Amino acid sequence: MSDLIPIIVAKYNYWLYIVLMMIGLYAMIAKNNLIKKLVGMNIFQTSIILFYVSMGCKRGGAGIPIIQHGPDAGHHVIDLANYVNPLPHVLMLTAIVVSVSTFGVAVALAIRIYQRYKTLEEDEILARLRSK
Amino acid sequence: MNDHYPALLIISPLLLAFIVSAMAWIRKGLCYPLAVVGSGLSAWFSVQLFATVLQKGTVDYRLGGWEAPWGIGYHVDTLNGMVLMVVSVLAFINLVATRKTVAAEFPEKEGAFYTLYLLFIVGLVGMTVTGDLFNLYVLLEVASLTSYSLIALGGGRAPLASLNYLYMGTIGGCFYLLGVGYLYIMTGSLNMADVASLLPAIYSSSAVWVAFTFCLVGVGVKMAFFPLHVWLPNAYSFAPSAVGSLIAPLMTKVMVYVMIRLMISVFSIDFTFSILKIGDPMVWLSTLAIVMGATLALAQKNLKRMFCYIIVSEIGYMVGGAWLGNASGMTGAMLHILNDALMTISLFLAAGNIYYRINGLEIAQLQGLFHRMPVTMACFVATGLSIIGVPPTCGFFSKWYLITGALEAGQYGFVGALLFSSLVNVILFFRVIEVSYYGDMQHAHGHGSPSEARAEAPAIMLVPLLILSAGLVVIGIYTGTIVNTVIDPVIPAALAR
Amino acid sequence: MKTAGLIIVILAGAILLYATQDFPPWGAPDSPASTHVSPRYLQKSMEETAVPNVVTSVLADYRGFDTMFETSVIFCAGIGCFALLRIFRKKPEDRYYRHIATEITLHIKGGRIPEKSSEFERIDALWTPYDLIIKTVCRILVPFIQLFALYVIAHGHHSPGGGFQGGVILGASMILIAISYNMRTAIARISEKTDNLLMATGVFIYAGIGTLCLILGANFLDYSGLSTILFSGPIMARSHGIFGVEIGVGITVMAVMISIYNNLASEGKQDEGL
Amino acid sequence: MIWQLDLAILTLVIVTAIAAISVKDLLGCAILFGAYSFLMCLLWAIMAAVDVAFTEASVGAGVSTVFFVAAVFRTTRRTRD
Repeated sequence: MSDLIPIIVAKYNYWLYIVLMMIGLYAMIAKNNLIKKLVGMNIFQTSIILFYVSMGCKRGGAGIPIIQHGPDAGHHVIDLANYVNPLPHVLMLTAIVVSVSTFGVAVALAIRIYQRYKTLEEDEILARLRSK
Repeated sequence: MNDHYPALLIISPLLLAFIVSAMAWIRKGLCYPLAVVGSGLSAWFSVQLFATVLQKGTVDYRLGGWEAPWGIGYHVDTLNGMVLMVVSVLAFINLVATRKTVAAEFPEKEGAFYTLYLLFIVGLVGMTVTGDLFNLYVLLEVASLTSYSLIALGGGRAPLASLNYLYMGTIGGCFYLLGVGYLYIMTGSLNMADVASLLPAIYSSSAVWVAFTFCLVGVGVKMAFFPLHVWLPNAYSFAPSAVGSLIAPLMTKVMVYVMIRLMISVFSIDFTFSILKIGDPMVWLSTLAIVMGATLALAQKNLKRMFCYIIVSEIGYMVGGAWLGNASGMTGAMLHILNDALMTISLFLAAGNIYYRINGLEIAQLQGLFHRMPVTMACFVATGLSIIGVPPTCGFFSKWYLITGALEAGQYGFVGALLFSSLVNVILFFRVIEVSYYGDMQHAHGHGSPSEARAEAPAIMLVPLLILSAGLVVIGIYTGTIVNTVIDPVIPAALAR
Repeated sequence: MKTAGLIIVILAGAILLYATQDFPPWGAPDSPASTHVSPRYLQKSMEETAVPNVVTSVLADYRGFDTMFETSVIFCAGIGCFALLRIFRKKPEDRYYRHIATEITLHIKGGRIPEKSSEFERIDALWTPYDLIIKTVCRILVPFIQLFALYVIAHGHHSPGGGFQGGVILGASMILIAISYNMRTAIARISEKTDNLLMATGVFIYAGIGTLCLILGANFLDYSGLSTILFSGPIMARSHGIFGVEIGVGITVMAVMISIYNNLASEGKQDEGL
Repeated sequence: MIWQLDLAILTLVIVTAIAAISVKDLLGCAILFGAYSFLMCLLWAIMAAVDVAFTEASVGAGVSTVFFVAAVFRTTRRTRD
């Protein structure tokens, strides 16, 4: 048991991101309401962002990636262990922007669909299409 | 100036997109000319870039002046160059050809339409030219987001089709992003060349094949590969006709290009074929894609929907060819990107012309069309012959390479599927030709109404179609040159053994 | 659908879970992700760009090209929502007015009272009586929110934040006005035309700075090329270039947030909102 | 970074995610989604990703929720699942 804990601590973040991803993907595939699918899509996207951010972080007192500099404008040796990896953060800023853009367009589409069919349930829309 | 072609190619439509969107509020009349300028500049630079690549070999460009693994680099070889040229030139031709339908369909939102149009070009061109895995994702989203909006402009069922496309497309994009994340965590790099040089040490790791699988599934969703194609027919057939003829030929082809780029430049040929051993299943899936696409196309009563299922089966050609694992198959797949883009855009432009005149695309409505629109129908027949694969049109040659490759690889099922799909295409096109040529013979008496008279589409819509149809034959004739100068240099040595 | 979905999801999850066994442990400082490319950013950011916030320097300089398309993506979303929802039809519709002195509400079918009338004010169809507290608090808060947003944009070099976050906060302050008062008040501050022009201007500033570098002889987005017109060394030129770009991002993001909200909340009529 | 705190918040995130997709009212879903985003933002702040956390706080918990509520206002709260 005692040797299991290091393994769990070493990986649990990755496992839980997968759980989150599965929740999101399941909602996208199985939910019937178009807005619920949209929520699933957002959970899916944030889970990926969580994954990227997790791989950037460092144990052992690493701080935020802003270089501390004194009056000498920072011409000293920078200890990498003090700062987390900034690259995944940069990538994920972009991914968040993409996800909010997709969200905006999807909501606009949902409103257009509601204007036409007066419902957001997928099966009701399909039934209405078939009856025509 | 010469050194900056790869950047200019992207920023000319990008800057003009912003100007067009501002002009929509200042002087509406300028939107279309500016869009033509943007698209035309992009096409011109891509031709120049391709010429440079052919003369001097691959071109590298460092954006922001940072060297490759740290900054974002562009890497253009002959395959890139060809796809770039196809994308930007076809987008330009389509922009010119669909002027009248756009003006008729969205009189108030022309500015927004052309902004989205230009940004879509930016996305596709950027995806093709980039050498960075994450940059590819961002541009993929630019192209996808614009295509969702463009498709949903169609009215009627289009928003629903577009929302379904959005869900599928986002799943695809996210899967690709996950794959890139798995690559990044294992290698620490995002640059394609850099990742390729770091990967051989960890080929045995499970994370690498999972990364590849997820990238492949993601790209597969976006290119509508067989089990993941469900969004395509609705999205493309309910889209406005100017949008259908833009997105249908280009989006899927660029995604096929991305798949080939991942296969040969990021994960090497050794990994994809020798270590992973998924060549056979992929070819079987492609076989299924071709057969199912062709069969479903037979069941369609609407011309555009029929074309959509033809696209599904053509995607099967290209994916199957790329996964045959020999040089002929890969050559066929690359050549078919060029040919299929041309064939699809001619089909959709012809459909757009027909729709412009008779306001419907049900096959039953096409009666007597040969007499009313002879030029459009002649182009339609030429394209049909190319899709069937009749020499000397270009469709014959790519199919020839594909069949040779399949025979070399011993994939007789794939050969059978190719022949079956050619046969089905014969039936499909002759059914349309029969209705439109002979369909009105029995009703001809007493039908001298004005609607039976010649009513050809306007010249501005007809000339691009004629150019494209001529292009089908010209490319067919010059296939040998194209293969020698463009495709052979990029076929990896590991395939040619 | 539910079972099929469950099977797909479990399959995908299992594959991903299986692959985690080869991952370096979570947070390991010696993982490839932390040792291959990123150390250069941490070590050289100050020297090469004079920006202490490494995220900002990577975002706007080393990988500035990504960020340009990130801004384009949000611009696409703004234009997309506009194209999908905006309705220009000017047919007369029912309107509600309130006589200020007597608080009598008028429902006028297919007509209108002059907008500038001092006796009447227009109200939403789903109108609830004014909530003085909310309106006053929001009106007092908005300038502070905007000041903070400008600080976030301007101070992105030294602290978390930057053009994107600041732009969102600026946009949110306008959305707050639209929610606490009504949409017409917010549109009177920033009209639709201004908003759309700002949307294009912001990204144009970004791409324009990049093109300016190209015209001055450097590569696209290589801000060190700006040193000839900024009269500063190439490193400070990079820092200033990043700042210019952040301003562009801020403008676009603000305008897009306002535009998307207005179009969504009024279903494209730009008239009555939440 | 304190991994126990991280684990606790991560569990809460998963709980809110499940709640958000299973609640039978879209307005409630919008608010739960805002809570989810905010917890996510905390999680990233713990992992020292301050810029990402800042963005998520302003975008995910802020503007996205507003868009969501606007959409619910213009469509319907009703949902069957």
